Amino acid sequence: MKVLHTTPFKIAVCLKEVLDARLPLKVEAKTGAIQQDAPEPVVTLNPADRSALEFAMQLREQSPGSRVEVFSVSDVAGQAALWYGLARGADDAERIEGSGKGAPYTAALLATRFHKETFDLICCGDETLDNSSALVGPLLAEILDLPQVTGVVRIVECSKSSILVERGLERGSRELVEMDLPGLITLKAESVPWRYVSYQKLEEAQLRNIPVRRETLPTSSNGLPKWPEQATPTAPRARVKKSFTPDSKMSPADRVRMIMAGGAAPQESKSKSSVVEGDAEYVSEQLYRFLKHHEFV
Amino acid sequence: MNSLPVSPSPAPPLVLVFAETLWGKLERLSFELLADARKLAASVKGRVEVVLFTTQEQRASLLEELLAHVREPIHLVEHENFAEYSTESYTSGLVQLLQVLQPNLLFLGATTYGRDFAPRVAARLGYAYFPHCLLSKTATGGKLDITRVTHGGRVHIQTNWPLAAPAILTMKAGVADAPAAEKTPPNPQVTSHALKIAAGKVRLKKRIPPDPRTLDIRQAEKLVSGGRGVGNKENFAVLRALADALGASLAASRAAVDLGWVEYERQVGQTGKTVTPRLYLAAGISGASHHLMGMRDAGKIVVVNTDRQAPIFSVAHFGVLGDLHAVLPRLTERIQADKKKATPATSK
Amino acid sequence: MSEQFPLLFSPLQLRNKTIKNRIASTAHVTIFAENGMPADRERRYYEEKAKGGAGLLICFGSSSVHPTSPALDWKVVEMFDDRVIPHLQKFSDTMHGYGAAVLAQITHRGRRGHSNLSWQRLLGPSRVKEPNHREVPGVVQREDIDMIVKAFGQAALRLKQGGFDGVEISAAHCHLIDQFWGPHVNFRDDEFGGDLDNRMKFGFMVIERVRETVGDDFIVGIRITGDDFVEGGLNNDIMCEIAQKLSEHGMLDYFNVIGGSGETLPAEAACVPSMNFPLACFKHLSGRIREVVKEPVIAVGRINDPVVAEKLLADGQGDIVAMTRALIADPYLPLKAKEGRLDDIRQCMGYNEGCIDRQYRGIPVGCVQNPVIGKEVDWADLPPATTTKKVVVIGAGPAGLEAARILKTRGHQVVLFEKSDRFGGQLNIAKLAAKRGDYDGVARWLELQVKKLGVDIRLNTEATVDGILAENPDTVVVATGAVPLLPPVPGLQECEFAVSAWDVLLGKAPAGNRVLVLDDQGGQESVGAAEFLLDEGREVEIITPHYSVGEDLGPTNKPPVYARLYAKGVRMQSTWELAAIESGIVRLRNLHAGVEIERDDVDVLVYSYGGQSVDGLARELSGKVKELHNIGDSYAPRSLHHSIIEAHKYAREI
Amino acid sequence: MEPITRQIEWNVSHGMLLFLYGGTFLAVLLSAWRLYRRTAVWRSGRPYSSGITPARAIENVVAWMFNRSKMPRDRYAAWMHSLILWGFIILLIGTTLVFLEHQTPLHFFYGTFYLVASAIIDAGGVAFLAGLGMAIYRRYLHRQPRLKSSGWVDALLVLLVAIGVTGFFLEGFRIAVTLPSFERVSFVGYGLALLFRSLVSAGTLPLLHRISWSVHAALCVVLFGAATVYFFRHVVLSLTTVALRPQRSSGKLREYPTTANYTPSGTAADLKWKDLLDGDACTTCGRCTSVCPATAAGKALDPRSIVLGLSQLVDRQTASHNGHLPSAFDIITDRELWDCTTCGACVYECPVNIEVYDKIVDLRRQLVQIGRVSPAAQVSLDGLRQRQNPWDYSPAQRTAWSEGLKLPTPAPETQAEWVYWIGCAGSFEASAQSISKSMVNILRQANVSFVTLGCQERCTGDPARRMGDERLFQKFKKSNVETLRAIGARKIVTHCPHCLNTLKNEYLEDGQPEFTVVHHSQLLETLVKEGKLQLQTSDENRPITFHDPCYLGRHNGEFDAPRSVVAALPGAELHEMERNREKSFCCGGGGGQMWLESSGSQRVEGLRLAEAEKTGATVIATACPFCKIMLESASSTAGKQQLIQIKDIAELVNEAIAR
Repeated sequence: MKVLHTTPFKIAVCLKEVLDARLPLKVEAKTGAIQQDAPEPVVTLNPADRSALEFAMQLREQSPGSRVEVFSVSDVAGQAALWYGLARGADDAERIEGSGKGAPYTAALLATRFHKETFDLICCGDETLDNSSALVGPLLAEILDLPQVTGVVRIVECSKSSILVERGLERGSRELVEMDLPGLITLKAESVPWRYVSYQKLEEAQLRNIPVRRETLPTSSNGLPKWPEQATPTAPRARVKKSFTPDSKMSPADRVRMIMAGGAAPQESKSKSSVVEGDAEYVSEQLYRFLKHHEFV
Repeated sequence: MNSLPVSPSPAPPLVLVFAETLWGKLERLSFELLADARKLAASVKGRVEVVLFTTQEQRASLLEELLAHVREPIHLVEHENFAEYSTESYTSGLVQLLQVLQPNLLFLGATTYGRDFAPRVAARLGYAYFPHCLLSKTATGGKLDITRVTHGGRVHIQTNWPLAAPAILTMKAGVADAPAAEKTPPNPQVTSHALKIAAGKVRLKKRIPPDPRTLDIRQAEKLVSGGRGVGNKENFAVLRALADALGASLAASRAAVDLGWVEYERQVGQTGKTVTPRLYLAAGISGASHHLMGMRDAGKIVVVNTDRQAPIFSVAHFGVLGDLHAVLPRLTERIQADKKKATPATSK
Repeated sequence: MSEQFPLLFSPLQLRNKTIKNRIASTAHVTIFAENGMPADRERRYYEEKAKGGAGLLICFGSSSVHPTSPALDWKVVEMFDDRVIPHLQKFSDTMHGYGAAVLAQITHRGRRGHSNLSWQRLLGPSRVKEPNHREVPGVVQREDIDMIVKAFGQAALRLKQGGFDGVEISAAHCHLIDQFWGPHVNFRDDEFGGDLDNRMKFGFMVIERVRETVGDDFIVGIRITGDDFVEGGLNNDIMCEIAQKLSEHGMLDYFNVIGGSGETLPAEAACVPSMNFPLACFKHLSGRIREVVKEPVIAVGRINDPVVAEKLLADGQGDIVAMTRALIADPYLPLKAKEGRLDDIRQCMGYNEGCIDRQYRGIPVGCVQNPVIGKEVDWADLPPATTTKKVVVIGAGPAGLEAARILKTRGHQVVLFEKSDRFGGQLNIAKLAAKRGDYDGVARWLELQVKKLGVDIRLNTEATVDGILAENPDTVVVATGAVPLLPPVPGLQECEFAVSAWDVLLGKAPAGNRVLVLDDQGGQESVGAAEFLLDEGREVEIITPHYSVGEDLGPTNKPPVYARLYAKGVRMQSTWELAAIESGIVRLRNLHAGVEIERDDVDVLVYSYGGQSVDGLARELSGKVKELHNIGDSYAPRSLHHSIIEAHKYAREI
Repeated sequence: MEPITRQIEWNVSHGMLLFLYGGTFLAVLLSAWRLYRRTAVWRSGRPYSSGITPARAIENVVAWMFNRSKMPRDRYAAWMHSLILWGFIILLIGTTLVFLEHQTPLHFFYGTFYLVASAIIDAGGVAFLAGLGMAIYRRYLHRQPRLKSSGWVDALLVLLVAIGVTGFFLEGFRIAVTLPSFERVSFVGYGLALLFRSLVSAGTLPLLHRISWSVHAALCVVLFGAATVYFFRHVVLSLTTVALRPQRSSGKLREYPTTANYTPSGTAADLKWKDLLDGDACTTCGRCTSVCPATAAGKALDPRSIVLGLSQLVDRQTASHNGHLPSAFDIITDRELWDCTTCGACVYECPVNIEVYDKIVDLRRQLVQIGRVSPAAQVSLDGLRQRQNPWDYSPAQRTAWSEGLKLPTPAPETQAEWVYWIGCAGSFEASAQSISKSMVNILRQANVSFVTLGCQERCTGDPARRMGDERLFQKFKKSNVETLRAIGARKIVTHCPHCLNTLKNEYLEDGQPEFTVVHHSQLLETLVKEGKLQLQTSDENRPITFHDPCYLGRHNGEFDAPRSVVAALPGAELHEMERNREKSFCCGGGGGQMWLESSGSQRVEGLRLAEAEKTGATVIATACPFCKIMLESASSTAGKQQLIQIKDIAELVNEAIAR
């Protein structure tokens, strides 16, 4: 990453402590409780959030005078994420408590805080390990009327007025985009290599008292998507992928034959292929023409 | 939930499918969404309509591709700001269109773009939002039974949602089976909508296509694949050179992988990966049944083999009876010569 | 957690038991039971699977809930006798020691079978004979139903008392429960016949009784077919309906979905799909059942590879994969897959000659590739050699390769001579026949193993007595194989249009449209050659002196082969042999009547009399080396199974 | 009869004497000042308590001088150094005697004493030169590869030879003038005198004597003046490191007291003062490097350059004027630090007791504190913090291996004799799990009452400590000690030498043996000896080699127990590898290497496997899960799984139990 101007930035990072879903999980069939298959639950700072934090800290290092503040909407147990942020070197931390559950409320609660104070850049994780909704970033940007880039996999350049990032697209494609600041980015977990935080730093951070802000949201929260209150977790059950099934109306012999042929209908003839032979020069030219005709070259 | 806006139209429920494009090409996922939308609509006696955002230049080609699969009405929004993806232009466009169409349900892909702007659309309209869905079907009482994936796939969350309350679902790619292309060209109604589309504060600087050398072969557009007939590990350089010239990725049969010539990630076949590239060039592969299973659905299959009896010829669209070591380097040269010729002409 | 196979190695909750992974061995008959009891041989056979890491073992195929179930010809476990409980306890303790969940299948085979061993009357829903065994059953009476239902409950209870984790009720392969379901078999006019609900009543009674008897803390699963491939029978649509009703009934813990049925010969062959079928050929059946039931589904049918299994799970076509034959070929498949040693997995190729086709004839189960199967008591451990010897092995066919592999593993110094440029011997010819390409697999695995072990391999090297003695070996193992046998039938030697089946597969058949294939060998070679020529568009007739063409093909191999041959227009005649060939005229003789006919319409005569040992080297070496073994076809031409067992046996003793 | 004595400082002018005494005084002063500048840097270092009393220090030095405990390890070097050292000491004493005789009222330099002293001094001179000759031979002719030559080394050798030679010359010239017969005792000088008389005229002898005396004196002054420059100073300073020889087991890492909000940066102030002293005391002999497994595998690490790097740090800081504090991290790369296996071969091998790998761990501790940790180390350390095991496995899997074994867990009503500590390798790693299973079976066969801690067991913290996260180690120490106390553990057995080392050496303070910890090799030895385990016997010979785990052998001194277990195996025929016991070569897995990225051209484990193969054994017996895993990985990489088996002694015993 290149920092073009060393003017100080004010950066906010949103963090969440999550149940480590990389470990085997169980869904209690009766209660629907999501449990880790472990003697005691293993919780961790959401990996994508850790990348957001890391990026913010690196930006601060390169532009002296910058400030990084970390925020989390959570109950007391969730302040571990903020401790981690402080241990990594964040200047300040604040925990926000409020009514409502679900990603839209989290975004709304965070927004109440950012309405009061403007940050140059808000960094979020792209998606959490637990709910995996990828909602908080875009909603927060929507409420604050900020531009956003989600799914960032690399940060290229940062200046006071804009940031240049790469976002990951489908099937390995990426695109380089520039966003005006202030704005919001969400980072993928693998976008920034993390720096290790020693246990001593964590212990020292845990001695710090983290202020709590309590916010109440109006019950009819306009400008938010509806979020279902009733949802039942279940053990995963893969969706059935259709594979070819012979019609039950066909004769048994034909059904078996189709299965043996791997799905080809009994009457289907072998595909007609044109086979060329000759010297290498000739056949390679023919092959080239075939590829050219079908626009592969 | 009583206060939720109820679709005022007495018309049958409307399921919209957002046909997503990436860099001017339709995403295959859009057709998967279409399949699910059709199934759902059928179960509630509803209708399916398709939304496409495009520019004037791309309109024709995108419509052509879309019409091969779609028989339902298409809503077209054409604007120069759709030349590239932008959160704001997509959000404002879709919000306006949804206000007109008043759908019960909107299907989007859980892609980077879909996940980027769909939440903002849902927020502006007060729609319900279901991210990362696996499945939606109707449950008893006309309710939608929605399954979404959380906790990295280790948990599924099931929710019931009244069909009357509009909702946006982003669907995982690759879980539904895309319907086959229509046999007779359907001629659906195409409605153009003139809308004001905002420009965003995020500007595209560069498109970075994936590197075929590192790309997962399941995602590759073109594959050059080798088998036991390549002879040894070193000879795979011939295939690599051709792959580079073609912009293709390298793949291999089980025999070549077992012999340690190519890494396992590149193995095609039932014991490896199932691939569906547009072009599959098989060199020195005889075509054991487990291999054929893995590549038979490729768009065009080209075979280079010395053995006329090789079963792989039975699936070939174009076959070359010859020695790959003689044929492929010539082909590579031919393509490279072509490129050199083309480069001065097109570059500015 | 295996990164390559996250789904395959994820646990699954089945009622009160967590199955540690998704790999199952499903119930199959082994013919190992002694006096109806699962003894040591059976236990050791399953212990290897448990040790190898399979999560779920469903044991004892078709074990009888009642003496009226015709099962003596398969020597199944007699679950109707309390004597079985201590055996079960010992068995389940062993399996639990490796963390495997252990279930057993119980059934009543109804009218599927013979009564000529037990002299118990056969019972069926209606008086319809089963085509396979052709014996007419008596009709199940109401009191018979009560008796059998009760017996199911008692059998399940014995399993519970014996420490098992659960029971699988068989309602597949046209056993009594699915005989009741089948509209082609059940013509009753009482409450157990008629519409589907009535036809399912007996099955529900069984399930309810079993659940009632064993209580809530015991797995109760069911095995059903997904499509029985029988005219007017239980096709996929009906089975989806049945499965849905069973699921809604809510007492079962899983569905185990096969394809086919025992009812007809082709359907029976499909039950255990041989290499004539593609891999995972019935995933669509389990997938469709899985769409209509809420319980986990076991997918079955030629799933021989962890990658295939993982894909099947990812595609939602099953929650557990049955890799039964894959685990016979290599009981350590799960461990190897978990450790990423895919190369080392000895893959089941679907021969079926060593396992199911033996079992259908009442011979104990083995494996063509894995000589240890069925002999675990003696052969499960491979002790190192007491003294290290230098051994020269001649011939890299299956026998030579297996011998080299075992010898080297045991610590001997091994030199392997092969005169051709490739491994596999006759397999290189056999694999050229249609749908037999997978024969390649056995050679591929053996080749990889001997290479990994560091056997000194000399390809393109014809072994001579001097060459061998130059190595100064302690022991020589000759595995020089065989060539096609040409018997002294008058005129055959000189006949210009006669060709061996082997040469046909090698593409050396002479020109000519009208082909007569003489099948004396009785196995794959004549039918393979016939199909090869049919595929070339020639007219083919097969005659055989035996009762049928391909007499020795097993019940899972013959129907698919016949299906293809007939579809391609073959003609077949049995009980005819070649008498002589005189000036282009082929004389055939009827074996029984002795009459002869002359045929002047034969352009090509393909003969298949089996092999003739190539044992010249063995004879020359005799007395010149300290220790000499002649193994496999060069001793006497037999099957692949013979070769591998023999190679293993001698290599173990050297 | 002429008096048996001589005129002291004969033929030496007052000016010459003044030059000698003044020069020597100034030279010593210069050396002292230079040393003082360096001690100022040392003193800026972090505290280090050696716990050595002065008496103990003297004892150490004396023991070192006379005992030459490191002698057997390199006989040539031992003789060479002894000759130089003792020669030099004798010459120094002689010179001091001359000085005393001359400048003090004491007079003793006559008669028999004179004769004896003269003879001894000459012998000392010969020894001195002979030693130097050996050094020259080894350095320049034989070219011992580990010895690095430099101008400084050359200079010192030239200087010392010159001092020795000029000393004999001046003696020779002196004797040649008068040639008293009793001077025959100065056998070299007398010989030279005869030679000189035959070569030069008698008149020039006094002049030549003066010249050689002056050159000798000047050279001595130079030597004193240069005594504390690079390389020269080891002669003096290595005595201090010898005196401060650590008393603890070499497996016990030094404490690292942490201060709040401390951000180290690799400066002298961030290092322990002893490490800075060690750097200056290094003899540069390279013995550490010659035995270092990382170096052997072509990795970046070269232990000597770590030690000398610290000396370089002191150089830079003494030369620094602008207040900029140089950092060790500018001299030593992170890669080098992460390559260490903490096998302790360097420490064992060092002739002057420098704590080599402790420095590496201390520097790692600093890197950890500033977050400069390799990605693999990070995964492992995060895994330790969050999942209590360095492999980053799910903690639920800890007991998966024992499924079906019905292992006894601590219960208040039954007090088992032993706690069997499984360790993370034995719990999570497939190839080590079979060790645990074997041990369980053995303990049951031998009717030993034991419990295991099940999911209550955690990593001992050994990897955290050796990868540099000290506080994380302290956390594990605290929770594990609490667990062990809560169940009233008295005797602990473990098959993992790393767990053994940590539990035994690093958990409890000295003199507080709340529980005793033994290695399974020790328990197995006892069980076999007491006949509680009946092993099969066999007439067939089975060649077995034993690989000494570093943390069992070198670090904890247990070499015999595992060997006696191996010897009890049926048909066992023990073939020792070239490097065995204290000199054993690491498997490459310690010090966090099990989880760190591997670098270098070769693999440590591959080197060790090759060495084992040379013995012709068909089985490598080990007594450490790490060694087993590493050697197995080497054998599978080389495709030799079938040729040589790698088994823990517990597995071998379990196979051999008479059933």
